[in-house]
Amino acid sequence: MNSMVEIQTAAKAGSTPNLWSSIGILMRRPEVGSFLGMVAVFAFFAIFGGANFVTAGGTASWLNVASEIGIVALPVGLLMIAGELDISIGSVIPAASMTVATISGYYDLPIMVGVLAALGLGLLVGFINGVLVIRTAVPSLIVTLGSLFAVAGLTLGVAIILTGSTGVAIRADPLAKAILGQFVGGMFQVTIFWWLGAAIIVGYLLHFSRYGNWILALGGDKVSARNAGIPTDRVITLLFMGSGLCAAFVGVSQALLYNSAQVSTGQSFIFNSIISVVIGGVLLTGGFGSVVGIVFGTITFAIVNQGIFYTGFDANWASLIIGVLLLAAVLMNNTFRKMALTYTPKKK
Amino acid sequence: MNSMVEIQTAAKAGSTPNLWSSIGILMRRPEVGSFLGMVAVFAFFAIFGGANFVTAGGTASWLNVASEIGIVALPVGLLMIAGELDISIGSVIPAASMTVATISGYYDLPIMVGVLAALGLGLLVGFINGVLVIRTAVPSLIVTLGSLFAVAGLTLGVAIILTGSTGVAIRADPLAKAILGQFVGGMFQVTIFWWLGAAIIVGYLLHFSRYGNWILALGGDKVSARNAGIPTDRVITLLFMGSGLCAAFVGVSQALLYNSAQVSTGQSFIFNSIISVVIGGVLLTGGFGSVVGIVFGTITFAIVNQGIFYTGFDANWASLIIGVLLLAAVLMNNTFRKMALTYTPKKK
Amino acid sequence: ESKGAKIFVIGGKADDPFWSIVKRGAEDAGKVVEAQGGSVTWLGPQNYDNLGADAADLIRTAISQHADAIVGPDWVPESMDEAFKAVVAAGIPLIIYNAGGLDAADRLGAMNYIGSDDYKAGFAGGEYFGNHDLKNVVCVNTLPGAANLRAQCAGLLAGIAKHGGKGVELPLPMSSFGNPTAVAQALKAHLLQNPDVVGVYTIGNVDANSAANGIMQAGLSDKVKLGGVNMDQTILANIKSGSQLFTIDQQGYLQGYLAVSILNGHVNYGLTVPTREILTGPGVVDASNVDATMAGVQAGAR
Amino acid sequence: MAEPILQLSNVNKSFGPIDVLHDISLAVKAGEVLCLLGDNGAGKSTLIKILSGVHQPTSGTILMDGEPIQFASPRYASDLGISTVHQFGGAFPLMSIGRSFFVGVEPTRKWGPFSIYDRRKANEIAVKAVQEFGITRIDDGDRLVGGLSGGERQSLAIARAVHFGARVLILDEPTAALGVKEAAHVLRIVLEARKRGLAVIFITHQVIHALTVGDHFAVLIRGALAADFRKGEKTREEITDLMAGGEAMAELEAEIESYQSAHEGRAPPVADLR
Amino acid sequence: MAEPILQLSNVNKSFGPIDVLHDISLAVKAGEVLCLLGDNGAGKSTLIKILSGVHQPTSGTILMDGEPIQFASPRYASDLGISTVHQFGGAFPLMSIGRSFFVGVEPTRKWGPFSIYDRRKANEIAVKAVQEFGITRIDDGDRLVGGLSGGERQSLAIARAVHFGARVLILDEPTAALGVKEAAHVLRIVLEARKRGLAVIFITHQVIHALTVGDHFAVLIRGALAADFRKGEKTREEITDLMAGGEAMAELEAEIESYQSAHEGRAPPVADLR
Ligand SMILES: Nc1ncnc2c1ncn2[C@@H]1O[C@H](COP(=O)(O)OP(=O)(O)OP(=O)(O)O)[C@@H](O)[C@H]1O
Ligand SMILES: Nc1ncnc2c1ncn2[C@@H]1O[C@H](COP(=O)(O)OP(=O)(O)OP(=O)(O)O)[C@@H](O)[C@H]1O
Ligand SMILES: [Mg+2]
Ligand SMILES: [Mg+2]
Repeated sequence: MNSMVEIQTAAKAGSTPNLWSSIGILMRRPEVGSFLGMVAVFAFFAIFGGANFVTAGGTASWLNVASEIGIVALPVGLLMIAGELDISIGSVIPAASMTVATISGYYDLPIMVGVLAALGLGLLVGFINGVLVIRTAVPSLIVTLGSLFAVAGLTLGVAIILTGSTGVAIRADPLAKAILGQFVGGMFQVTIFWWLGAAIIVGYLLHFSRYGNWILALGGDKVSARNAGIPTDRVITLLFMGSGLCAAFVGVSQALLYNSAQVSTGQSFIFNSIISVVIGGVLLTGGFGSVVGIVFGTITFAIVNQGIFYTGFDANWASLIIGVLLLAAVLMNNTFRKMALTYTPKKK
Repeated sequence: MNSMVEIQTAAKAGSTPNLWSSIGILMRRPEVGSFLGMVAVFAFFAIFGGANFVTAGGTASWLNVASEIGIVALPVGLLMIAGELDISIGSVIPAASMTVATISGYYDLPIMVGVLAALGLGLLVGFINGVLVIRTAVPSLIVTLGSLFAVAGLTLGVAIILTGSTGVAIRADPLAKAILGQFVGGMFQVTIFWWLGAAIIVGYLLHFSRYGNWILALGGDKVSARNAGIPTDRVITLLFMGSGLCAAFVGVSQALLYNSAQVSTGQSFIFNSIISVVIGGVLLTGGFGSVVGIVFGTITFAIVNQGIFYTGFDANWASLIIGVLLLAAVLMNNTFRKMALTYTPKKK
Repeated sequence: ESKGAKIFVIGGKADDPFWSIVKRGAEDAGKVVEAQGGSVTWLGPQNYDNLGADAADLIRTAISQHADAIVGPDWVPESMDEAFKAVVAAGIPLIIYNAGGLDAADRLGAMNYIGSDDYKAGFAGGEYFGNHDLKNVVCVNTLPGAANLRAQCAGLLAGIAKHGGKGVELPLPMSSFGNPTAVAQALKAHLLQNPDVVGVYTIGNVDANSAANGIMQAGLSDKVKLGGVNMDQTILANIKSGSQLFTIDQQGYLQGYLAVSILNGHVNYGLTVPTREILTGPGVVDASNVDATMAGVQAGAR
Repeated sequence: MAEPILQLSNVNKSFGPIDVLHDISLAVKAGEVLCLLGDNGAGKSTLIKILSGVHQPTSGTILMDGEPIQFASPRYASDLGISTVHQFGGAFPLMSIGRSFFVGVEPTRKWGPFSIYDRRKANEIAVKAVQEFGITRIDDGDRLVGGLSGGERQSLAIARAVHFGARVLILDEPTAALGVKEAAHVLRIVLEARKRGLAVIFITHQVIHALTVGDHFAVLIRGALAADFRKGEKTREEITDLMAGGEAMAELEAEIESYQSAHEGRAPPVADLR
Repeated sequence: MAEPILQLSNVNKSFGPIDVLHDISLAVKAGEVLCLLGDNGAGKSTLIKILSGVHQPTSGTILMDGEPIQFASPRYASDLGISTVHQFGGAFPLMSIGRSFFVGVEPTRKWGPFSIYDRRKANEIAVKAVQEFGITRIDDGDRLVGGLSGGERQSLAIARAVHFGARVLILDEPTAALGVKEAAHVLRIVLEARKRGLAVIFITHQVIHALTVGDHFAVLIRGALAADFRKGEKTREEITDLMAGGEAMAELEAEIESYQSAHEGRAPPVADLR
């Protein structure tokens, strides 16, 4: 609520037509705040993390983690902008891993079959979520909680029946591995490029296509959006399918990356993706946000999480430092925006 | 959003002044829906769980779990009604456990000292959360995420320094144990009574004292609430302190109940308490909810979670059944309300 | 007419790789139980966030269902002992397995103890590193608050110390749990920051895979050796291909199978096993015996 | 222009047990302004929501150009050239002026194989449309709607409807939040739309505004059509009484007057109150 | 009653770099209705937010009963007897009528050692207060505000302010969403409050409403006090021009008239537009 007021003020201030306004236009972009937060935590670890943190290997550390969270955070962010939440991703990821590993690892079918089945599963779960949210008017948090449990249960039950175990190995052929589960230069996951691609596509959708407008309107006021002629049901269903698809993709790529799938990975993604999105400046209540912000938010979170291991700090204090840094990054973000907006070189 | 429309319709419908209206008045209470959801899952397990589920022992299984979630869900629900979230409870619970165990177990100081220190810790964390939320205008999800990590980190770090381990044993004297950590009749935790007490107090606060009005107004529209003369900052801070206190209380009672404290207990409370509150009909976006609803929501969640152990179902499918039941309970809730409202014996 | 034994088995999460094997063992033994008109019910928590308390609740749940016999691990004695004592007080035969040791069984009045011991498992790992001249190790702990995992790390450090080496525990923040990439990257960072480390020990299947990956990315596959506890196909494949040195096996299948079989015999026929403390581990699986183990894993029994 | 564009016959609408509209029959013709009048809660907004596809009637039929039609969704109605400014909402505080102007009907341009939301064009058109309302302060289409004053927001919504209204323009209390100048502009717009041959449905509580632009008046009282007449058929006093739900307003005015005179004796002519 | 209750002297207000109010000096006396007029965005709402403790002035002083005072919070202002109906918000859709009427000043009764929110009393008073506005449909204080029509909500807010306004009553466009009948009721209420010796600040865009109740008029144009005069000192035409931001409205009206006459030649007298 507070941040909304903030933003409105920002918009008003930015629009004063004077010299100051060009800076205003830049500063009122929510991305700037997230960007500065990101720079701040990077600087922190560049200082305390020593030489290793700024090497390629150090960069890969947080970039790899960011890429996987990021691929999920993008569609989760879109959903949040549209006023919905999706926590079922937490079980779609392992379900997709297990699907590809069971089909292409345990039953040795072509890897394509497994990948497509896994992605199809993600789309299906998303579709069901969307339809349930629309039809039942139950809050999406609860609907996707239900599917979180249901998919997790199905995955476990089916895995035990089919493979007799909760973990399945998979050895992908080199091509599939190169596309989905490779370490470039021995350290950078290919998921980084997929993330980049996803950011571009989602960025296009949100900021450059007309659908972005629909999503923003939906999150701003669902009834008015429908009155304005937006096919709200379709948009919501597609957004849930998008988050199912992306979660399934992460599951597939993890299976190929680690040559195995487990029933129980993935729960941490729920929390981490939501947090990244909110750090990136998306309103938890919907209607506002940007893809660049989400990307910066994800990177900030990943840097804070992984950078700690490059410092000499006792690992027992890691969580404390993470907490303080996260807060500092977000504060930096807000404070800077406020400061920039109320500062004016010379009162006209 | 949807549920808000629902509720408004409810109110309108209920107010038609005819015979039908007395049923309307009852039916438009959000508790009725939650109550029916609860009855539905209870019936399910009474049928599939067999005789044992309805015995005292069976009742204790879900009542014990519900009582601990419930003590936290009550203040979390108040916060949600006021438009805020608190996830720091996830680390306040173990921090309080460790505090009382370290002080009164490891250092053998009187149990009172440990309990008071633990509760004070909860109040302090809540106070800091409140002040940060007010001063920084950062969304409370992020602020309390920061304190979640920070408190978890502090707990681990301090525990290792002071006691050299992550788990500490504590033997409370019989009186303290009887008050805080006893099994009544060998199966019912005393926390059930504390929960009852907390529900009465919170119910008084929300529904019978003037402060309840302030909380509802705050969640409805923060700016208008302030304009109407409500000391919003004070209310928010106190609510965060309340959730800190209750979380600390659960931590203390767990330590006494199980004669030990662990650094890592408690994370599941975040999720479970929020879910219980939402099942209970509180709007995730604030401004609406009832204590009875929260209590029913908590019980529903606990029954679903524990009832599964009384059925002969293979544990592999437990999650699936939980997911489906949760959804069914909430759907039941919504559908019933809608049905009851659009049904009219004879069109006037 | 005896209607068979109603046996309740308290264990880990159903989707926990290790516990799913224990569960398989219990269920296989349960086939006999069922043939004799009894039943075997598995009770596991939804998550490990509140382990001691949740497990104690499960024990009470079993009692309230009038179990004929109960098997359970003594993970957090302070939290669970009271519930176990209630089992014995209710006259229900009890076996402690997996955690607690014979001490717990004696203390609680249980019939027997079946299983390994976390400290001993870690200790065996430490000794294995020591014997292979890997004298500086790290124990990756993805659930830093849990007592049993901490005991494992402590055992490891004690084991390596016995051979003149040293080690540290690396506790990861909660946001990394269940995220293999985060675990891999954290380990990589630790290895880059501490170039002297030559051994890595992990406390679970998933973590072992992640750790292998982290070592690879640090470019230290030749120097840093990986060990851990428990196994699955991937881990065995890694051992075979040399990217993992060894794994400690506590043979969970046997824990579940033996506990149920012994109790079934006891309830139906009054049989008892005079051997006190039936140890199922720690055993070491490394390149020398990996092939034999493979078959068992494929069947879901190892 | 004899044939009405829209025609309602025996339309009823209930929300659950509450009947909001009873048996409404009404015709809307091209090149004509229909003023929909009535007290608070009479059902005016509900009626126009039926015409704009937001609600479906409980019973009764709607004809468009003489053919029965079902406005299944707001989108369908707007595709048929019916453009509506609803009483509440319709503004998205966190969206830019340009984006909110074109919500649902965004202009796009090609960029290679992609069709891109044409921000510049949207902003230009939106700003131009709003400035035509005399709100010249708005010159940046990237400003957020939340930063506009109430009157500015209202003007934006009307400008949008006028821009997209091909055949029917529905305005629900468009002048409520507006200043004198802006209100006059809105009236001018309505007349302009009529001149262009659109059918306009105009809801207002201000008698003067209704008299200024209306050709055809329909009065709702408690959900029923209490009067349906054309310009000149009723006096201003009669219309005022109808708008007040059929109550005679004379005594009220007398009351106010007596306060006035008791105090200072300088009340304005009573009729002006209307 | 010579001494003003509230007096502003040289009050300025900026939001960051935007100056919204320049150097306002104004006096509000007991038993008098001050009409605050001005175009959309002129600064009217900002000015009354300063008087009700929502905003602090950037510079300048406020005197109450001749003493300098700082309205540090809305609560403080309302404790001093200043009661405000803001233009937007103020309604809590998911709260009951009784609760929302008494938000912040809930009536309580003793129940043993506890003080209990007196639901019955709150509902009773609230319903009575609203019914006095002629909204007799509302008879259940437990209904949610979200279920009321716009006019009903507005009446509720005004009834609340009147009920709690001990010395100053501030109404920001109270009649905007109201029907003819309800608007007349509001004007009556304003006069009634004046009679009881309250100072009333009344914001409206409807000239007639202003003329009906106003004793004292202040016109804001782009944040500055453009005119400050008493009843009878200016003609209606002059006031209308001032309300339109100082622009002559004559040409606009001529324009509208020409549309009218071009079409049918039956436009109402132009002056009525105002
Ligand atoms: N969705 C709904 N559910 C139930 N009742 C409704 C709904 N929408 C409107 N109503 C009721 O229908 C009646 C007519 O409402 P409507 O909004 O059409 O009035 P109106 O004539 O536009 O009034 P106003 O002049 O105050 O805007 C009101 O009593 C209102 O409470
Ligand atoms: N919090 C704020 N931050 C920045 N600018 C503001 C703020 N509040 C108001 N303004 C600006 O101040 C100017 C005056 O606004 P105000 O709401 O006082 O106008 P008004 O006279 O009440 O107009 P209306 O008749 O449309 O209600 C407007 O241009 C508005 O955009
Ligand atoms: Mg209306
Ligand atoms: Mg205003």
